[in-house]
Amino acid sequence: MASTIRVRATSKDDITEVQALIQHPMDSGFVKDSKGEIIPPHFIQKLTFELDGKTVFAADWGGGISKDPYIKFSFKGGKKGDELKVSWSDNKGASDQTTAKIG
Amino acid sequence: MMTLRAAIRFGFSALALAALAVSLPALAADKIDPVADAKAFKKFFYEKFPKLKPEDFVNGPYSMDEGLHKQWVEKEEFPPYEFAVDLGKEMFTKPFKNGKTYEDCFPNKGIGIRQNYPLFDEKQGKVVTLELALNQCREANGEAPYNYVRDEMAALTAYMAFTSRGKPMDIKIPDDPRALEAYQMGKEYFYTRRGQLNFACSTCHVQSPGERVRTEVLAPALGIMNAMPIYRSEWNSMGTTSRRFVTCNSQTRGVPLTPQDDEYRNVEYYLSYVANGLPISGPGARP
Amino acid sequence: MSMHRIVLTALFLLAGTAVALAASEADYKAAYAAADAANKEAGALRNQWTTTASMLAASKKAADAGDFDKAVDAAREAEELAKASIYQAKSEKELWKDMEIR
Amino acid sequence: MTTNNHQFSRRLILQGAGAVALIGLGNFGLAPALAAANDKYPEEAFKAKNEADAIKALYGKAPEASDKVKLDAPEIAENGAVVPVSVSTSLSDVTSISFLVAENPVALVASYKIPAGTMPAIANRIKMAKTSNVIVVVEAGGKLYSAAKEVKVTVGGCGG
Repeated sequence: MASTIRVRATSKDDITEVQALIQHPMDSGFVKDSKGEIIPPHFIQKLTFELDGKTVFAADWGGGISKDPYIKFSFKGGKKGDELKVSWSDNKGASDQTTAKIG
Repeated sequence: MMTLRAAIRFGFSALALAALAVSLPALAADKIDPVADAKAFKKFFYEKFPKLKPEDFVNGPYSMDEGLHKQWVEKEEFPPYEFAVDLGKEMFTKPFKNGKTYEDCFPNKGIGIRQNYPLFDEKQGKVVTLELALNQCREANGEAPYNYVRDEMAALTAYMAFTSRGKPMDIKIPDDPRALEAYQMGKEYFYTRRGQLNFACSTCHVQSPGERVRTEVLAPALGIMNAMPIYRSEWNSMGTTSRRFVTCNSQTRGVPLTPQDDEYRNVEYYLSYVANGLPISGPGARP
Repeated sequence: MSMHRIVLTALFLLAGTAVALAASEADYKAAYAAADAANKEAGALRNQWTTTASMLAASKKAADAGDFDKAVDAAREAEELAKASIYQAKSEKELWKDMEIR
Repeated sequence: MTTNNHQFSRRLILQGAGAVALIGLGNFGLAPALAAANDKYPEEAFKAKNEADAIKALYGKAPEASDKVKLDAPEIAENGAVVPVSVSTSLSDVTSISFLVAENPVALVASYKIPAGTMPAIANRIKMAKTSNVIVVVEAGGKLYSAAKEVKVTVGGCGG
């Protein structure tokens, strides 16, 4: 199965810009389905980005983040070819992880 | 291109003359002239929105409203339809049970051909849209057809549109009276008011593009097909051309027809033809 | 006016209204059939309205609950909506041309 | 979008590279990535109904408004389900940034940790139930700073 995580990381002038898109329903627990029943909460709670074992970015998310969440940030360091590790876990205990080469 | 259009016009003039000879009171207004239609259609929109470049129209409401445009640019940084494009690409080359793939059903293996759809298939005697062609491909290879309004169909068309990005829409009307009739029926459908709200497609997408109806900024009819399929924030998912037509009908309190009925295929034919020359921008993202 | 006559008149009035209001299952069936036929005609013209369908459903629901007055009212409204959609479809056969960009 | 065709294709290729790099996953467990002492998910803050309670649950104090916090959000959201919101700040020693929507059923949307070396600038997409203030709180040098902007929502993204 294809990864749920898409990452674009590019390095320029010692700054690495990271963008990620994750496939996830991000159900808040406040939305009803077509039958009028509440769709139970199902959302990513933790998202981390690591380079060489060091966390460069960490998110705590609630159900208020949009479906298929998007995030963009930058950090100092990181060279072309370095591997960025990305992982998430949700409130139901599911998780996914991937690595992306910095371009 | 020019010669083709000239040929259409020529073929048609001959046909119209023949019609005149048979029924004397045929009015000039009743003559079917796609070339003149497309010219008038574009002129109307270019004059209504003098600041827009022709290629802006294919980005719909995002070209009409500055605040929306900014949100769109931000979304396009990592567009919500990207998962659909990836899925479509994967599906496109994955063999059916008989070992064949979608590639075997299309010219150039299906790459960069979206701008030629819908086309008038003279063998079938009807307009064939990309969605219909995909399901015909499935059925010819012993696979069950997909639901027309979402998911797999949206992913396949998203991928095919993606491979055609930037290519000018290139819809042909062959010298066949049935093709002209289909075009004309599509035009009639587009301008016909229906549903309890008494709205035609044109009520929203010709008379009021750029304005808000309730909460939505309406897209211009010109180039509206070039962006299909679309990821709509309102739907929280991808939708096909079929889905767009069906929801338009229900919003005017009309009972939608069945996806890919004659009327829907014909109106897609008409709307795509009058947008000839404008680039394919699909898959698109829409509010 | 004697008491006797007043009572009689009142009884007559009551009976009159009762007759006018109480629709039977047969009334409902007739009204529903008429509405359904009109809606089918609109369907042949490819122009049904969602509101007609809702009224037909409401009529059936009321009838199933034994409320034939309500069922007949809804069926008549459905028929009116269906007829309006037929009128719309027929008149638009020519009227659409006024909308065309030329 | 028609203008950056090349760029988009290149991006797709980049993802391909990311997928190939998956092979090196063996020694990458999920738990160590989340193990740092201060990495506990702030359950309580994500239960708070209003922004003040959420901020208190998260930080134990209240922020002061600062024009050094630049919040970028649309005047009118195209749809409450997807509202692009971003923040940047000229404050130094930023350690965390949080986004809140006052009128959402749960006010806190996201809280980000900013390790040393990471820029205090984030873009994300959030849901908004209705027209509301979007509030961003920046923790810098142990102090809290905030900025807010009203975003009009005509189509809600939280159950409407």
